[in-house]
Amino acid sequence: MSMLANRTRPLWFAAMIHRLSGLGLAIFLPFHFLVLGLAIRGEAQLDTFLRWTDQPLVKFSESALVGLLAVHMLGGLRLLALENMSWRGGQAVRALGLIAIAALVAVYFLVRVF
Amino acid sequence: MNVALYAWQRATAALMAPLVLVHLVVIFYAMGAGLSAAQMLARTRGSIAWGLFYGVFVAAVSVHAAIGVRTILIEWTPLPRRAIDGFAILFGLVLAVLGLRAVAAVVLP
Amino acid sequence: MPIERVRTDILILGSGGAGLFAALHAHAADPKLDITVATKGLLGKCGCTRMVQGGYNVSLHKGDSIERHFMDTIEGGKWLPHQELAWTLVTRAVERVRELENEIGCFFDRNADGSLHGKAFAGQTFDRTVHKGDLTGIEIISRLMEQVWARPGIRQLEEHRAVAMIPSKDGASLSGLLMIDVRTGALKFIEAQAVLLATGGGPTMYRYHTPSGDKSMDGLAMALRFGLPLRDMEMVQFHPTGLYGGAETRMTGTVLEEGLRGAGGYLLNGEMRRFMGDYDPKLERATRDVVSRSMYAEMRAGRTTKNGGLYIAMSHLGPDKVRKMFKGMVERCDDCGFDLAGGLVEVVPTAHYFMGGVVCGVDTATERPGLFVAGEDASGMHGANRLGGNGVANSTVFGGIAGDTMPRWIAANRGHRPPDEGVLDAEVARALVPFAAKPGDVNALREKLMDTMWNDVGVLRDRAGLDRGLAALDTIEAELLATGVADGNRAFNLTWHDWLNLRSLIETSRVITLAAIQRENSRGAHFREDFPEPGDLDSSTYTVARQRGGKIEMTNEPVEFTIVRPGQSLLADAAE
Amino acid sequence: MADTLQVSLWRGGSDGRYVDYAVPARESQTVLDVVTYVQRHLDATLSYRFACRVGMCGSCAMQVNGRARWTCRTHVSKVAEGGKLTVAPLENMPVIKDLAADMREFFGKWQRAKGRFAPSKTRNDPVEPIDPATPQRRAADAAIECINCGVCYASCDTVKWDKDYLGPAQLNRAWTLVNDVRDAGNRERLVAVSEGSGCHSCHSHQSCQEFCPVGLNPTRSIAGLKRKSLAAYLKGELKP
Ligand SMILES: Cc1cc2nc3c(=O)[nH]c(=O)nc-3n(C[C@H](O)[C@H](O)[C@H](O)COP(=O)(O)OP(=O)(O)OC[C@H]3O[C@@H](n4cnc5c(N)ncnc54)[C@H](O)[C@@H]3O)c2cc1C
Ligand code: HEM
Ligand code: SF4
Ligand code: F3S
Ligand code: FES
Repeated sequence: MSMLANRTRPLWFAAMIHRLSGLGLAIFLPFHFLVLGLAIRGEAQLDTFLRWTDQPLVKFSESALVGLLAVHMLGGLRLLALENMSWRGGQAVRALGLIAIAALVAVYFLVRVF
Repeated sequence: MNVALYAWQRATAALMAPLVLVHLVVIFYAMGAGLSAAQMLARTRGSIAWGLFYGVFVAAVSVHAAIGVRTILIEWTPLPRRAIDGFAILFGLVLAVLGLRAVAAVVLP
Repeated sequence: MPIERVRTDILILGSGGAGLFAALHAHAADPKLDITVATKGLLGKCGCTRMVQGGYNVSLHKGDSIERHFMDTIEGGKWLPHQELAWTLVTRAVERVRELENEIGCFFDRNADGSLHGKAFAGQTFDRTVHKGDLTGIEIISRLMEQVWARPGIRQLEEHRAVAMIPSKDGASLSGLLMIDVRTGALKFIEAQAVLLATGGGPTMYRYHTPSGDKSMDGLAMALRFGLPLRDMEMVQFHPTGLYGGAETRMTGTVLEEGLRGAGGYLLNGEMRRFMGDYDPKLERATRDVVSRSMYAEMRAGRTTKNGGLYIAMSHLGPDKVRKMFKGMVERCDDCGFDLAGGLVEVVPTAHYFMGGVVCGVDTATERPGLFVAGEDASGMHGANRLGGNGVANSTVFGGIAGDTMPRWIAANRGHRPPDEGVLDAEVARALVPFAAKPGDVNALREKLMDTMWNDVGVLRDRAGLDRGLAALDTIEAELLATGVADGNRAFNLTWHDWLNLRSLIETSRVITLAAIQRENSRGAHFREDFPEPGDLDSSTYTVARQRGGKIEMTNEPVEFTIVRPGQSLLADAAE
Repeated sequence: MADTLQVSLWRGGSDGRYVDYAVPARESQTVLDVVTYVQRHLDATLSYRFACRVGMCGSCAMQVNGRARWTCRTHVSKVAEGGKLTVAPLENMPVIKDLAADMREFFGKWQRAKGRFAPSKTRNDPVEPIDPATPQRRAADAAIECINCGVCYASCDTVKWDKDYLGPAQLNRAWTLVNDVRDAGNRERLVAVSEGSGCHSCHSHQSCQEFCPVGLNPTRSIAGLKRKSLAAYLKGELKP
């Protein structure tokens, strides 16, 4: 079977990115909360943790998370607009633009943390 | 997904959009100002505003993500609907509990 | 061979406008009845009702009248229509369109004041054709289909092909139908208290033809074998502008809309000359039959394109304007690789509609108890020519009437009637004949048939050609019987069905030819070069063909002018 | 143009396989013609479906090089990549045999979406006057010319992933009826499309819109349904 053509379209990729980013956030969020919850036991531990986050690898993944959040939010806002405002064409261009913006935000974050 | 779940998912999404923006700004600000954990906590502890802000955020995200995960499991796994529903509720509750605990840690004096 | 046997109360053959309307009406009349719709393709997706582009004639508009619609129908039919049938058609169409709108859900186009829009259709004195854009058939059949799907009480046998009518044991009435389940290839006998024949005719034995691929005159071939009288069988309507894309594409023959000529399109021959002036002062705007004959004559004289067709040219009207006015047609041509707006598109006249069919009454009853007929399989409503827009009116009006009639008939004639087992066995064997012979090239025979009918029994006819055609049909039939289909897998075996289609087409082609020999004058769609005059209208006759003992008998019957006589008009009466 | 096409056709049921054929290329040749050639000249047992030949009946749709299309109106030159064609039965439907798919579930869902007119009048009433310029009539018109070919349905991954999902064509039809002021069934219709796996399950992938051969936009119709049913739900008019 040749590749299904509906899966080579920009808007299909946009949907996948939206889904995977949402899924990524959903998987990451419990850990994020867990870590913040540590603060209950005192600032010392939190500080150790925050020092741990100074490692480059952690910084990279944090940037990725910021990127995920940005791309998921922007993609979600696109969908909300598509569903609730009068019809507009050019959705593929919009989706790509928003993904690009999210990437910029993530890169900016990355630059700032280092 | 039915209309009720849809309503909740879209409403929480709409609600979270500004919250996420503020959250991102906060992170960038904190980073820019080079604040330590202690400095950050000093600003949040005892603040009703931040408590409300993150409390609402956590509540919204728990509902939103639970519904989202449910959809993904329905479409991408062969699990029975009832198992998926159970898991989604559980997932939402875990998120809410962990999230509120974190908010409490950050906000309670 | 033992075959599956099924019983139903009402069996409807075909899912065009006639079949689906019959199912809905019968179900409404008595929901307890077991109703089965059997159709050669998918329910509502096969047949020609879907393909209606122009629209539906009805006198619902201010300024129009039933009498006017009737007179247009009679005059268009060159005084050959059965007047009671034509009258029923035009009067009941009014109620049927309201039913389509109010109950079935068709959403026809409106005027700015909200009333139904009526568009102009050639050959009519009033703009009465109700439509939904230029895809009226899709709207009508999709809505009907939805209503049938919504009623689980109406059983569906999709991709079931009727192959023979089986008489009751006493031979007096119809017992049921022998069918093939196309998907499995299994034969099935369906016994029914009442049967509606609505398989939609379909003159697809011509080289160029418009109807859908599933139509192959099966209904009329079965009716002929069952001994029923067939009327007006010489009357094949040709549409002047069929798309021509060569012999090997199924696009060839499909209709390019009438409006292209109306809007000022030119017809050019192979020498790039606008030839219509040689035939008629109205040029391209002459009526369908005149333009078709002129094109046919031009082609016969060899003044064709190198592929063998003629050209239609629209670009002088401005390609952008053409693109806007005929969006659907331009896109269709473009999909197939032709530039209608800016270039030349090859066209040929193409067989479009079959006016002939089974003789029936205004209640759709045939001569044989238990058998009813409606739609393009029935005859008498149109006479020598069908008005554009009267085709779908005919199938929906009489389909609905059949649906009203059959439950009543069953109430008065209860019970199934066991079949004549001898005939059933013989018909089973007949359906399987191709598997006994050595496999051969079925398609080559189809090509031969199409050429024979096109050349010898086509748009222009004469005795010599018709005789030649008759002889050729015998040869083709003999060759077909000697040509087999490999008996590997009978499930969804299209080649087997092609073979059966071909047999139906050959048998009905013979009747067309005999009827064309019988009519020694020229009326409407039938043109005899050796008898070019229409003959005396007052003593008009119609042809009837009937098969008895393997031989076809032709007779002429006088047309009864029960409502209006040639020279009179209901409109004049109304004016007085 | 090469003078032969390399054609792979799906043969058999869902457990079938591709079989290769060489078909002569022609100037005027649709994918349906290619398939027909194989049946007429190379393998008489090949099964496929068509009726109208002109894009009106929606019987002939197949997967052509991975994309669902109407084959009667797809010129080979527009799709053959390097003279190669791969043709399979429509996705997301059971296979009957070879290139013919089973559309019963497709139409079953059409009914589940209440894709049928619910009359408020009878044949004895006059035809209802409707101003063609009203937004509702325009919205109905924009979505009405569906030929139920199943191309959108075969191209939608939500259909593939959620067996109960009503589907783009079905929801598109429901939307035309929601905008039909003559219709009396909209309360039930909105309930039907608001239940699980109804319009709210659509993720706006838009393959339906991009591939619909007659240029309809089911995505827009579905968005309309989402809005309409959400409003009804918030007003307490829906009890799903
Ligand atoms: C391109 C085109 C355009 C047209 N435009 C117009 C127009 O604008 N206005 C107008 O009034 N008329 C028009 N017509 C004519 C009109 O479409 C037909 O006259 C009318 O729809 C016939 O309806 P029907 O129900 O008798 O048959 P159909 O709608 O043709 O249905 C016949 C049914 O019988 C089935 N069938 C055939 N053989 C068998 C068998 N052996 N066993 C079981 N089922 C079988 C078929 O599959 C099909 O379901 C047009 C026709 C064509 C081809
Ligand atoms: C900032 C605000 C957010 C917005 C505007 C937003 C928007 C949306 C929307 C519109 C959907 C539906 C997508 C669809 O049906 O195809 C969705 C799905 C989802 N969201 Fe969010 N979201 C936001 C934040 C989040 C966060 C923080 C998480 C993670 C915890 C998350 C997790 C998910 C998941 C898992 C899905 C399911 C994805 C799918 O169905 O394909 N979202 N989001
Ligand atoms: S919406 Fe378009 S693609 Fe879908 S069934 Fe209708 S015509 Fe076909
Ligand atoms: S492709 Fe499917 S997901 Fe929605 S927009 Fe169309 S129905
Ligand atoms: S054969 Fe009817 S749409 Fe292609």
